[in-house]
Order: sequence, then C-alpha cells, then structure tokens
Amino acid sequence: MYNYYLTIVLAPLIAAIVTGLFGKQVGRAGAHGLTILGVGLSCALSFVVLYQMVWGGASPENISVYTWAVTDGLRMEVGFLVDRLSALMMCVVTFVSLMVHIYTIGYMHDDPGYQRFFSYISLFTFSMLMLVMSNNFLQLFFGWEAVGLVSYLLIGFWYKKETAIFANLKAFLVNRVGDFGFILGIAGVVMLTNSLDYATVFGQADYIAGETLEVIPGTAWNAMTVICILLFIGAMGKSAQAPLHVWLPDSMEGPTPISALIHAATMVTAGIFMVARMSPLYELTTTALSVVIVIGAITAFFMGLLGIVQNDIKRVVAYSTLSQLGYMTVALGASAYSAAIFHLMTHAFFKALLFLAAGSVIIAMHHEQDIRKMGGLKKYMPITYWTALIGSLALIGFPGSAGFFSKDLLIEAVADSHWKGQGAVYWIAYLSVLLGVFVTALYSFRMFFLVFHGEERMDAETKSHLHETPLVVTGPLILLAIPSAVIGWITVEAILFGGFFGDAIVTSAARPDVLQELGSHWHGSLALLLHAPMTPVFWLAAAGVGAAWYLWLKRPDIPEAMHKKFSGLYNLLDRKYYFDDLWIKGFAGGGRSLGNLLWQKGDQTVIDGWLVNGTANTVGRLAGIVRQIQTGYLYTYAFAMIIGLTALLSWLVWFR
Amino acid sequence: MLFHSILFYAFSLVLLGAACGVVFSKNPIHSIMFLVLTFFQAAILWLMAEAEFLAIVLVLVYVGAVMVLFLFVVMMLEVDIEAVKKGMSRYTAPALAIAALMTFELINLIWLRSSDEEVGGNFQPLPEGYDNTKALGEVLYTEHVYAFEIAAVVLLLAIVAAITLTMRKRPNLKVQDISAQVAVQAKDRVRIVKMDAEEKS
Amino acid sequence: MELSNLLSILIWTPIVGGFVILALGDGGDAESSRAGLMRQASLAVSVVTFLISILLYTGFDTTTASMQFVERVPWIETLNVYYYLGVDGISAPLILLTTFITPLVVIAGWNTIKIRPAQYFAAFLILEGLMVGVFSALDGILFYVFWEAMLVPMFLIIGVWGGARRIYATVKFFLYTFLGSVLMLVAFIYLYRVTGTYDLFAFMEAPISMTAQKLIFIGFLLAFAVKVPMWPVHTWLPDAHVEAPTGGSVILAAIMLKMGGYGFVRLSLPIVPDASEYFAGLMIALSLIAVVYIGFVALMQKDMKKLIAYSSIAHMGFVTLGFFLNWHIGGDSGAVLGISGGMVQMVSHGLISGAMFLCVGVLYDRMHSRMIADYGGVANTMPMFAAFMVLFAMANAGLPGTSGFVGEFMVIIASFKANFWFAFLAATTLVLGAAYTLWMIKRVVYGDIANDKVAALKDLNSREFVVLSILAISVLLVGLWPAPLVDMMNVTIENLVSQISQPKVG
Amino acid sequence: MVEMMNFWPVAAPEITLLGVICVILVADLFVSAEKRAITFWLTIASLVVTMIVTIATAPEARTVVFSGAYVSDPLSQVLKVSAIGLVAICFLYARDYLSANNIHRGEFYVLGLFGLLGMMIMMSANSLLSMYMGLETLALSLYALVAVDRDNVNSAESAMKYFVLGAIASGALLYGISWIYGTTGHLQFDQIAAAIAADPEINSLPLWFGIAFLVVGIAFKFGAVPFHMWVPDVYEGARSPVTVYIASAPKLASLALLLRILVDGLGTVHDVWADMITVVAVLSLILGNVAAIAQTNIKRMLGYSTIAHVGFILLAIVPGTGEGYAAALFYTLTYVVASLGSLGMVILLSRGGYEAENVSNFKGLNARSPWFALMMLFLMLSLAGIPPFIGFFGKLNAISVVLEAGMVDMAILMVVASVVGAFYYLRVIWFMYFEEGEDQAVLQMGPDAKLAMSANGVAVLALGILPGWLWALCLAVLG
Amino acid sequence: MIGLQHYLTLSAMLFVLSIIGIVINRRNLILILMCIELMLLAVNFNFIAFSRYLGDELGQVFVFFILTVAAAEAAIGLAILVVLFRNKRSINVQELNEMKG
Repeated sequence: MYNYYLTIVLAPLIAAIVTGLFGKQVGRAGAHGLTILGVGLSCALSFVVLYQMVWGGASPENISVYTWAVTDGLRMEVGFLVDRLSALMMCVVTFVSLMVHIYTIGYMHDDPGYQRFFSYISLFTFSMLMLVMSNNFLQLFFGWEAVGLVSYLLIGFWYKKETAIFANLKAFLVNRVGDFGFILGIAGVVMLTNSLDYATVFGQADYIAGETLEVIPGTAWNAMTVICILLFIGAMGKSAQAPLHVWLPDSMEGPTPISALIHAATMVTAGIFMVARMSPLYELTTTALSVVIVIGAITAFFMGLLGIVQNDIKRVVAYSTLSQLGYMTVALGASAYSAAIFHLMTHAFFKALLFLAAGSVIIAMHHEQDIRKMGGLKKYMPITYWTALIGSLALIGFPGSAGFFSKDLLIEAVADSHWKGQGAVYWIAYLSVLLGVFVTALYSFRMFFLVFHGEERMDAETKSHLHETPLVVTGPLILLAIPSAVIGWITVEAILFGGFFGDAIVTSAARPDVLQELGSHWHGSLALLLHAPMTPVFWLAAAGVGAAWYLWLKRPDIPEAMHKKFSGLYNLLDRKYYFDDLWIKGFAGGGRSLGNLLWQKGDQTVIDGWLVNGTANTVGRLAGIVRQIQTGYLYTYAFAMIIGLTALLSWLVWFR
Repeated sequence: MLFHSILFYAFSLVLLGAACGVVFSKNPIHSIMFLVLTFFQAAILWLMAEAEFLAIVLVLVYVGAVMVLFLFVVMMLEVDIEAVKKGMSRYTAPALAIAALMTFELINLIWLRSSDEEVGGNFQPLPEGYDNTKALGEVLYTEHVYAFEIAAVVLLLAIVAAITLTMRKRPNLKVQDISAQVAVQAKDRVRIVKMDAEEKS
Repeated sequence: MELSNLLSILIWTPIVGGFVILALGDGGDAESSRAGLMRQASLAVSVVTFLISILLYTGFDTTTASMQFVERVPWIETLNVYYYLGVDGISAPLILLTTFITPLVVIAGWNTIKIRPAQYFAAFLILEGLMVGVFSALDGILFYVFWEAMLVPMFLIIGVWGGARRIYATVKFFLYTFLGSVLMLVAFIYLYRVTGTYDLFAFMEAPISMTAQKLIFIGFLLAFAVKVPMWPVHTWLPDAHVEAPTGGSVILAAIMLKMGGYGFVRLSLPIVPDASEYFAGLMIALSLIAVVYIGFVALMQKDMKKLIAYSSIAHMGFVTLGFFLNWHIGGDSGAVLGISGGMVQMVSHGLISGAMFLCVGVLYDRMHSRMIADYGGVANTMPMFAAFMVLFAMANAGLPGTSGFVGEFMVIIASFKANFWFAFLAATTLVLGAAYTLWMIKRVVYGDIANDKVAALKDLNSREFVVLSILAISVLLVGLWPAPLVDMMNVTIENLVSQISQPKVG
Repeated sequence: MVEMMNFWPVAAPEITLLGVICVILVADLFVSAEKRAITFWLTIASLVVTMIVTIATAPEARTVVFSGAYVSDPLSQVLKVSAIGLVAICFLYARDYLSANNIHRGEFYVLGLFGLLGMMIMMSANSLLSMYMGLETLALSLYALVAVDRDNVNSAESAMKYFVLGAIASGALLYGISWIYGTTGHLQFDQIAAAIAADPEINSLPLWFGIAFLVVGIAFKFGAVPFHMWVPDVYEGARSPVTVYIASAPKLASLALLLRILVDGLGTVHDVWADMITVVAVLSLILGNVAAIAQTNIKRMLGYSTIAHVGFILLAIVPGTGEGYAAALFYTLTYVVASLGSLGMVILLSRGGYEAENVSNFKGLNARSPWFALMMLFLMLSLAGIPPFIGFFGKLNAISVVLEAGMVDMAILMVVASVVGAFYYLRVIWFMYFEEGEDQAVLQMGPDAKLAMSANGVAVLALGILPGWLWALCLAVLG
Repeated sequence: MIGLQHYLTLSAMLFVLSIIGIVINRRNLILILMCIELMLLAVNFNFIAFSRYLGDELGQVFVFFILTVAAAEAAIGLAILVVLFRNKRSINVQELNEMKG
C-alpha cells in the first residue's frame, strides 16, 4: 500500500509542478489533461484504499517516508497515517477536486492564467492530501500552511483586482493568527511528550493529562486544556470560526471553482478534521470542548443570519458554509466526532454542488453575481436549476437528502450530548443549532427563489445571451448532485453507528458516548426518514422555506419595509457585526499605528536621534568647544600650559 | 652677617622690581633696559653666592651680547611703538591668580621643612684657595667635554639657522660673482648669431 | 587533494585572487574587455572556492564534536598567537554558506556595476576570504583580525557603490560595529592575561570569576549584539542595507549578520557560561523585543530594502533567542533544539534574505527605485520574477517547506519548553512576518500595473534567473529536508550544551 | 686621558654624523641651486653611512662613556637606527616638493641633520645635562626648520609659537632639573636612581615638584594635553616636508627623553609620575580625538591625531613595567611609520604652488591613482588601529599592558577613543574613494619618492602581518 | 643669614613673574623673548643655589651650558622674529592667530 499512498500524494504534485513550471510547453489541453490525470489517479487510488480499509480488511497503517530532521531526541519525520478517517477524507478531497478540475475547464475557459490555475488546484490537492494523510504534527502543519498558501494564491488569482489581492492578504493573515495558536499548541505537545508523532503523543495522552502549565505565573492550568485550546485556535482560523471567520466571505473574490473546492468542501474543513484527529487529546479536557462548542454554536447561528442580507450569490453560499462549519464544530464539541465528519462529507458534496451551480449561473450571467439582478433563470438553465435545488434541499436538511441525515443526527447528537442539564453551554449550543435550521432554510431559499424564480431583473443584453452552460460545467453538477442526494442514505449507518472510524476517533470512557446513545435509538434510515416530520428540525426548515417564499416571491415589499424599519439591525448584519472593522481598523490599523510609533519615535527619535546621532553630535559639539579653546593666541597656549603645570603642583601639594 | 642680608634683600628687591619693569613697561626699549638692570642685579647676587665666574659670564654674554642683539633688533625692525602699547591680555586676572597660587606653592615648598637653625648659613664655606673659575675650568674640559662639544654644535647650529632665516639675496642687488668671473670661457664672452639676410618682401 | 590545509586554501584563494584582480584593475572602464575579463576571473575564483569548499562538506565528520581540518602554526610567538584554524559543526555550515553565496553575488553584480567593477569584485573576494577566516579562526587575535578586517571591504562596498546617503550609512555601519568589537578585543586581552594565550580553547577551559565573566560577557555582547543586530543596537542595519549595492546587502544580510550569532555560540556561551546564564534573561528579552518590536516597525517601511533589513533583525532575534534558552529550560532536553534552531535559522536566513535582496536588486536595476509606492502590478510584466519573489516572501514568512520555517519551528518549540510567553511572543512572527512581507508583495507584485515604468519592465534575464533559481532550490531543499544540515551540527551542539552546563567560576 | 679616549667607537654615530654635517655644510656652498640634488644625494649617502656606522659600532652590552654622560645600549641603537631611517625617507619625500616650491636649499638638509644629531644625543643621553643639550639641539633645529620658508606667514607664525612655547617648556624642564639636582645632588640617571634608593627622605615633595616640572617638559615634547597647543599650529604652519619631519623621528626622541628620565632616572618613584602621566594621557586621548574630528586641514587633523596617539603611548608607560615600556616603544615605532607615510602623502599630492593640505584635496584620489589611494587607505587604517595593519598591534600591546596593570577603565577609554578616532581617518578614506575630486592631475613626484611611499604603505601591512619580530625586539630592548 | 631658601625663593618669584609676563603680555613679541631670558635666569639662580648648597660644581657647570644655549636660543628666536616681522610687518602678539581651531 505504501506505493499507493505515495502515488496518491505525488501524482497531483508532479502534475502541479509540470504544469506550473512548463505551462507554456504543455499548453492548455496539456495542463488540464495532466492535472486531471494526476488527480484522477489519486481519486481512483483513494477509493481503492478506502475500499481496502472498509471491505478489504486492511488495518490502519502508520508509515514513515523519510526523516526530516532529528535533533535533541526529537524526531521530525514525514509519514502517512492511513486509517478510515484519513481514507474517507482522501476520497472526499480527491473526488471533489476531480469534479472541480473538470468543471474548471469550462469555467476558466477564456482565462489567460489557465495553466497556472490548474497547477494551483493540483498543488492544493497535494497539500490537502499531505494534511489528511499525515502521521505527525509537523507534516500536519506543513499541509495546513500549504493549503493556506494555495488558498492565498488562488484568492488572489486575478491579481489585478484590488479586492482580490486585498482578500488574499486578509485570508492569509487571519489564517496566520490561527496558526499562531496552532504552532503554540504543537510546541505544547512537544513540551509534554517530546514527540511529534501522533501515535506516540496519543499513546502518552493519559499519562500527561494531569500535567499543568503556568501561563499566568502562579496559576497552574491544565496543560492539556491549554494545548487543546491553542490547537483549536488554529482550527478556528482554517475553518473560519468566529471571530476568525472574516476572511472566508472575502475569499469569494477568487474564481468560483476554488470557492467550491477550497473554501467550501475541503480546506475549510481541515480544522474539523484536525480536531477529530486529535480526539484522544480533546477528550481529556472538557473545558476545551466547552470552548469548541460555544465557538461553533456562535458561528453556526450568527453567521447564518448574515446570509439573509447578502446579495452576492457566492457570499450567500459562503455564509452558509460558515454556518455549516459551525455545525460541525458544535458536533466536535459535543464529542460527536463521527457526526461532524459525516456532516463534513455530505457538506463537501452539496456545498461544492451549490458553489458550482452558483458558478454556472455566474457564467451564464456573464460574471454578474448580484442576485437582485437575476430571477427566473429556471427556464433558461434547467440542469443548473435542478442540481441547485438538490443542493439547497440537502443544505436545509430536506428529509432523505444527504444533508438531512447528517444534520438531523448532528442536532440529535447535540441534544443528547452529555452537556444535557449542564447549563448555559448546552443550551447555547442546542438552541443555536435548532434556530440555525430555520435561518439556513430562509437564506438558502431566498437565494434560490431570487435567482431561479420570480421576475427577470437582468438587463436585456444579458438576457439575450442566457443559455445553459456546457457539459464540462453541468457534468460535475450532475455528478455532485448524485451524492448530495443519496450519500447520506447509503452511508449514515455505517459511518455513524458501525464504529466506522475504529481507533482513529476516541471518545472518553469517562462520559457516556453520545453517538452510542444515539445509536441506541437507531432503527435504520427509513425510520429516521419517517420520524422526520415529528422533529422540530423538519418544521423549522419548512418554516424557513415558507417564509422565504412568502417574503421574496409573494410579498417582496415586506423585506423592503423591514429593511427600512429595522435599519439598525440591518446595518449590524450588513456590516457583519462590525467584525471586519475590528480586524481591519482595529488590529491591522492598530498594528500599523504601533509600527509607525515604534519606528518614528522608538527607532528614529530615541535610538538613532538621541543615542546614536546624539552621541555623534555631542562629540561634534565637543570638538567645536575644543576648537574654541585653540584660539590661535600665544598667550592662550602659554596659559594652558601654566594651568596644567599649576594643576600638577596643586595636586602634589594637596592631594598626595 | 646682617649686612649681607640687607644687601641680599636690597639687590633682590631691585632685581624683582626691574623684572616687573621688564614685564610691565610699555616701551620695549625700556623693557630691555630693565632687563639689563635685572641681569646686573643677578650678577651681583651670584657674586654674593661666590659664583664669580658665572657672574662675569652673565654680564659679558648677556649684557654684552644678547641684550645688544635685542636692542639691535628692536631698533632695526622700526616697530611702531604706539601701536603695541595696548593693555594687558584678558587673562590678566586669572593669570595673576594662578601666579599667586604657584608662588604660594613654591614658597611653601621651599620653606616647608626648614627649621629655624637650618635657615641661612647652609652654604658651606668654600675651602681655602678655592678658585671658582679654575674649578669650573677643570671639569668643563674633562668631565663635561661631551656637553661642551654639544654646546659648540648648538652654537654652530644657531649660526646656520640664523643665516638661513635672515640672510636673503635681494634680486636687484648687484654683487660680483667671483667664481663665475674666474670660470668664464671664451665662448661665453662672445656670442655669434647667424642671421638671414634681410629681404624686402 | 590534501585536506590538511583546506581552510587556508579557502581563506587565501579568494583573498589572493582579489588582490590580483585589484592589481590588474579594469582601467576605469566598465565596458572594456579588461573589465569583462576581471568579471570572469572573479567568478572563476569564487566558483573555485565554492567547489573547494565542497570538500569541506564531503570530508566533514559529523560524528565528532572536536575540531576538524585543524591547522596550527605559530604566528606571533612573543604574544603566543597562533595561526590556528579549524571547523566544527557550528562553523562548517556557515563557511559553506559563505562560499555558496559569494559566487551568486558576483553573478548578481555582473552588469549592474558600472564604476570600477574590478575593485568591486575584488572587494567581495577579499571579503569572502576574511569571512571564512572569521568562521574558522580558533585563536582570539586571528579571529579579531579577520573580524575587523572584514569591515574595510564592506565599508568601501557600501561607500563606493552605494546609494544616495551611502556615506552616512557606511560610516554609521563602520563606527557602530567598530565600537562593538573593540570591547571584545579588551575581553580577549583580559583572557590572554588570565591564560597566557589567545587560544580559544584555553579561554574555554580557564576558570574565571563571576565578576570577570560578567564583564567579558558584556564586552562580547556589544560586539555580537551590534553585528546580529539585536535591539536596541540595530539601527545601523537598515541604513547600511538601504544604501548598499545589491551585492553588499546580500553579503551583509546573508553572512555578516551571522558573525554575531556565531560569536555568541563560539565565544560567549562556552567561555563565560555562568555570565551567559546570568544574562540569559536579558538576552531572551532583547531577542523577543527584536521579534515583536521590529516586526511592527518593519510593517511600516516604505522602502523595500529597509523592510527586508528590519525583517532580518526580527529573524535574527530567533537566533539569539534559541541560543540563550538553555538556562530557562528545566527539563533534560530542549537546549540543543534551541541552539540547533538558531543555527538553522542563521543558514536559512542567509539564503532567504540574500534572495530577497537580490529580488529587490532586480527591480532596482530596472527602475532605480526601492520605494514600494513606485511599484504595483509587477506580476503583470514580470511573471517569472513575481513567482520567485512570492516564493522568497513565503520563505521569509516562515512557510513550512521552505528553509525559513525550520529554524523558527525549532526555536518556538524549544522556547515553549522554557516558558509559555517566550513561545507566545516568538510565535507572533507568524502573523507579523507574514503581514509585513506579504503586504509588501501585495503592493509591489500584485495589483494592476501602477505606472508606465512598471509597464515597461522586462522579465528576468537568464543571469538573474540562474541566481534566483539556485537560491530557490536551496531554500526549498533546506525546507523539505533539513536533516543533512541538522546532522552536521548535532554532535557539536550537544557537546556545547554539556560544556556550558558546567559552571566554571574560578 | 685613557678614560677620555674610550668614546670611540661607542659614540661613533654622533661623531660621524657631525662630521658629515660639516662636510655637507661646506659642500653646499659650492653647489648651485640647479644642482641642489647633489646636496640631497650627499645627505642620503651620509645618512646611509651614519646608519651603517651605528649598526657596525653597536657595542655588545650597555656601555657608558664621557664620564657617564653618554650611554650606548640596545634602546639607543634601536631608536637611532629608526630615526636615521625615518629622516632619510622624510628627505626622499621632501626633495621634489622643496624644489617645486623654491625652498630647495642645502640648509634644509643641514638643519634636518642637526635635528637628527640632537635626537641621537637625546637617545644616548645618560645625564640630565646631555639630555638637555640634545634636546636643545633638536629643538633649535626644529624652530629653524619650521620657519625655513621665509616668505610664508604661517610658517613664521607657527615657528614663533613653537619657539616661545618650546622655550617655556624647556624653562620648566630646567627648573625641574634644578630641583632634581638639588634634592639628589646628581645629574646622571643611574646616580639619581641610586641616590633616591639610598635615602628615602629624598622621595618627598621637593623631588615631586621637580618631577612635575620635568613631566611638563616631557609632555610638551610629546604634545600631550594641556601642553599640546603648539602641535596643530606647527603641523599646519610648517611646510609639508617639515611637518613630515616633525611628525616622525622626533617622537622617538621624545620617547627617549621620557624613558631615560622617568624610567632610568626616576623609575624608583614610578608612582609619583605615573599619576601625572595618566592624567595627561587621558586628556590627550580625549581631546586629540575629539578635536581632530572638526578639522578640515589634514595636517592639522593629523596633528590632533598625534595628540591622541600620544595618549596611547603615555598610557602604556603608566604601569611602569618593562612590557609597558616595550609597548610604548612598539607603539611609537609603528605610529611614526604610519604618520610619516600619511603626511608624506600630502607632499605627494602637492605640486608647485599647490598645497594638498585640505582633507578635501584627497577627494577622488582613487580615480587618479588607485595605488596611492590604496597606500593611503593602509596608512589611515593603521592609524585607526584596524587589523591587520600594524597600528592595531600597537594598540593591542598598549591595551594589554594597561589591562595587566588592572586599569580596566583606562583600557575601555582607549578603545572607545580609538572608535572616535576612527571617524576622521575614515573621512579621508571616504573622500578618496567615495567622492569625486575636482583635481584630476597626475601625481608629480620622483620615482624614488614614489617607491618610498609605496614601501611605506606596504610596510604598515607587512608589519601588521608579521609583527612578532618587532615586538620581540622591543621586549628585548626594554622588557 | 642668607642661604639656599632665600635664593630659591627669589628664583621662584622670578620664574613665576616671567611666566606671567608671557601670559599677560599681548603687545610685543620681543617682550616675550625677554621673559624667556628672565625665566632662564630664574633657573640659573636655582642651579647656583643648589650648587653652593651641595658644595659641588655640577650646578654651576649646568648654568654655564644654559647660558650658552640661551644665547643660541635668543639668536634663533630673534631670527624668527625678524622673519615674522618681514612677513607681517608687525610683532603684535594679538595679530599672531592665522592658525587656530
């Protein structure tokens, strides 16, 4: 299997390097041919690996590829840990990536940076695979940063656009804030275990659970809690949890395919994956889990609300992504790691689908992204319409869709979580995910209705060119629509209740296992489906859809009126709770002011001005004084000699 | 010995007064005259200390030669006496203070460890038949011959230096160059210049 | 080849070559064929030196901490001064870095130096020899001679071929560093008076009282802190960098700054370990100030070279941080990690900052401006250059997979072992480093074409491409597989740590 | 009379020199102005002869003749040989300049040789009397040399200042000698030392006063603060060849003056004069360096720099150890070589009627003559004490002996002062290399002078690379 | 009884007076030369006094040489003075400051 793993990782890398360095030579066809071949190979082999894992009886493998460096007894290696968790992630990543590659052929058809784009997304696939397949923290961090790099490059792909290069810088820096915590977390892990290897670290987890750390002198904190929170800060950056979410909506400045691939399906879920991977550590600290769940809940609900006021088609999807990531995080916090991963998977498919559908609309609309200028597209683009409908239904958790299973069970898990009766944290989490369902349905169908139904608000010019997009675009839509519709039904039982992840995910023995509890009520997919109308989730979603229909199709004047009436609230939402201002004006601006202060006052005035040049000037002034003494007059000179002589004599008389 | 003391104090006072005259008089000629007086007083005091040879040398060399040289220079240079009759330097007050301090220190030093019986009378009486000139002459050419030779060199040097600095050949001065006259040859006396015949153009 | 005098060959080949080129001269005409010949000769000398230095790598024994390639002959017998050379795992990588960077600098100055090219190249060659000398000298006076002599070619390089304020900058550079190093000389002489020799190993073995150790440490500190440079004696660096010609900036950043770090590990730590322990807190504080304070300062720079210069200071903060963690790490491991991290950071910073300055040089040669505001959208006209620039920027920001990450990672891990807040402050470089580097990239490389001058830019020529490629490959190589580098130093550093852990107060 | 005759060949150098001076003095009378080169080469030849005689007649051990007035020992040999060499090189530099400026007269060489004779007398002096006589021989020659250009106002002015201040200094010195004589009853150094050792009563205030006056005289000769004020004016006012002369060999004579009087004669009361010398040295170090910074005239600047270097020399004396005296000797020897060269460069750059006296005249020298710019670079770096030039080792040894004596504060002051001093040397370098000069003329100087200058420049590097023998020599002489 | 101390005191006063004469005089260079002669005279007093006190001739021999040298010195000093006067047409001390700083 070793060769399989290497091939899976290296095929996209080689394709990326060749397309990147020799873009001119391989040409456009060569570029997409090569990268699709590479990613396709990875995808195929990933499925083989998954098959082997699940049905072939292959056991998890922990392989070292090469030793990166050894010093001070700390081995730093590059290697693979392939178990069901990573195998599943590999399949999701490579499959979505493959779809996006194909889709890109159509989407980027006229772009001059065609080869570069393929090189980037192939490189991304490599990086993501390195991340999920890693068997140690070092490589995890490598993949973590590498996906960030590619994300940076891709958001700024159209580097002439000022907004794009602003967004990519912002994305990178906000991610770096997360990484700041992440690397400290890793350092903490090394401090406790002197190892970077997952197996070693997890093996020691129980022994080091009681270690303490004095962050504030005099107060001993549980080291594991500190480390887990630090690691989670990394996840917050990458998975765009509040308040480090600000980069994700802006990242929509990049081409749509990467919004689908990176900023919806794969990269942003790296944080979820990481926490799941670290479950042996997180399970040791309920404090950290509380933090996780609260952050996730806040993100899930409040970011969803923002989707309601957005008018940019991609931004609406982006906020829905934020909200869904919040869901997953809540699941992590509830120790329902499998549920989180399950939702991650289904979300990858339907969110990629939604983005690609949005991209399809954008192509048809000639790169118009404002939903207020759309409407009635249903008749022009049927395939896009139907696939988008499937995606939206999956998103709101329409019974039977992939999203239904994952989200419903996720909410169940939260409801059943051991937090029950434990006060505010539980209720915050539970109410957020419940109300989030309504919000999700509301903004999803608001967008859906505004785009595909209602009056046609686009200008005549655009209208005259409206038609369905070509097969390279619609093909991936269809291919993604299928799993969006059915994957939940097929896999829910296996993944959630079959002990699917084996040892990859650990839950604390000290507390009741949420999923086990959930599993005790499990009577099969059909039963769940039938049970759906009896849950608040269903009715909340339905209410959301209904409200969307009423407000934006039936009575569009009401939102207008509300907009005016509640302008304060609207502004709060429109300005995204002023988080952007906090970051840009507050931290970035503050940093710049501080930098200026330190530079102008500290370096230039105090150190250079007073100390360095001040000394030089003092010496210069002294020189001037000395020159004054050297008057040129003979009597001065003689007088100086006599003063010197008298001084010597006086010293002899009185001081010796 | 009271008389001796009185003489000493009297000549000393005149000496110091003359020295002050050198320093403070406004006319350089007067200064030189005061200096001559100073030297004479000094010679007398040296005689009183039984250093006869040096006393004579002082008068001969200084009064006879050096002071004349000074006078000569002052007169030769035709210095505008009025122009240089200005006040004292701006260092006068501090200089006097320093001078007072230095004098105090020196006198303090000189009289510091002198007990009463030691004061005065500490010049040993010279042996009978002592001849200051002879005694000096004896050591000057034997023991101190090296210094003596150097003194000769110094005087030679002074001659060379003085000539170098002050003797100058004036460009318009008409002097005979005897060596050139002697060394002249026939061909230098007559110069035959060939010229083309003049043509009318 | 006889390896016993390899170090001498490495020192004297470039120096003699440099003087020969200096003597032959270029006739004052940069376009003449004679000048061309001098260029080729310089390149040949530097490349040959590099090739010889490969023998140093191949012949290096990574299993021993003792000095290798030792040469020891009496030089000034009355002062007990020896011509004493040798390398261990600490100096060998830095020598290789020196010999590696110099040919690149020669190539980089190929056509851009219009005045007196022969003198320019000769200065670099002589400088190279002197720098190798510093890294291999094991005798105090020999060390000091190389150390100071190095200032002279650099002084001339900045002064003759520098920018508008070059004289202020170069005099500041000279006096600043000179002031630092003279006190080191006093410390050396004091040690000579204690031991009767200038042998560095004798210094290390001699018991010294705590008061004396503290004074010696301060003497060393000023010399090395100025060179590194540490806050607050760093202000010569931005000026020197800004005004220096590209090659000068590269050498300055890539190698001369390393002298300071090298001095700390070679001299301060083993000779006065107890004073080092005493001052470790101060050193760590200054290092962290450098990381954070300078990070903010770098953010606001309007001049690319100045920005990179400030970023150098911040990065060198990691070096000193790593070196002085030893006494704050309670456990049984971590000190080696910190020092290794510092060493790797030095090598890596040599490559990255060199590359960054070369990139700025490429732009400067075309536009004659270093101001960020004059640029914008360079990627449109110089895509190849933009790719390199972004790569090196990422390396500068410490992205894993590039060499910039390795040292920072090791040091952060080691500093977490010492104290959470050390690591916390050190890790701010992840944000600040990315912020100032990428903000510059955004303003220079990305965006729409800013003005006509940018529109007229030509992409890299093959000469520039080769230089940047070589550096890019090395940056990636060290980033992806630092083991050879780390292995080279491991034994030596372990030995050093055990050595400095024993008090030697006498 | 047996005792009288044993001075030959011990005093042969001085006697030979005096002989050739007389020969040249006479010969020059018969040499026309156009053929003045004959005098020049005769002078060089006589210096060579004197040098040979000095080396050839060097006695194996310390020998005292002339009733104890004259001593010949390794110290005097080293100093004399060096002084003769320095004077010869100085003359080589001077010739073209003198003829270009119409002051090429035989007297210049004669006075120079008289000065050398004075120096040699000082170097071999074993009593205060012969020391004083030598000192006056040197001083009178120097006064006359400074004024040698009779048509130059500055020369005359500086000569006058030099003369008056020098007379005050020698007056002070004499007054001091009189007190030494009065307290010990002797003028010979060994007898003075013996007298002080024999009677501890002598070591009291009267003797100390004498020493203080002697220190004033010595400090004046060195040009140490606050007795330094003649230095910049004389350096500036004298014509450049004279400046070169004053800045080189007489420093060795000053050192002899110091070592003979304070060490040979008063070594037993070292602690009395050490403190005085320390104060003077510290002031010199500070003031010399600081004042030099503000100068635009390079001769004046080098004058102030001399003051600073004197600080180093004096501080090396202070510990009162043999090694310290050796360090002072080493420093002086190495300093005068660099000083000779750097002032020689001023001559080299000057032409008839054009004085390259300002630092700015060095602008663009690298473009005019890369080789001599390099030589000047070497010389400046040597003066600044940058290794591997010899000036560094001078400083190294000086600091070393000071540290050995436990004077850490002095050592730090020395190095900090040298940093300040580095600034003005650097300024010369930057003018040569970094700035464009208005003057593009080719250097006018004879090949012999150019050769000497090259040798001088290379010497500071060569000595710096191999300083061991010189240090060994100094230690052997004084250690 | 007049003895060593008296002569030394006279000498000291003369010495200080001559030095002061040099410092406070801003009129005439010749005067300065004369003050120098005075100073040497003071020194000579010292030597003679000590010579008599100690009872050996050494001091008087020294005085002899001082007198010789002083004469030579006076000659050179006056020669320089003449040169200076020829160049400046003045021997005013206050005009003697072409070089300073």
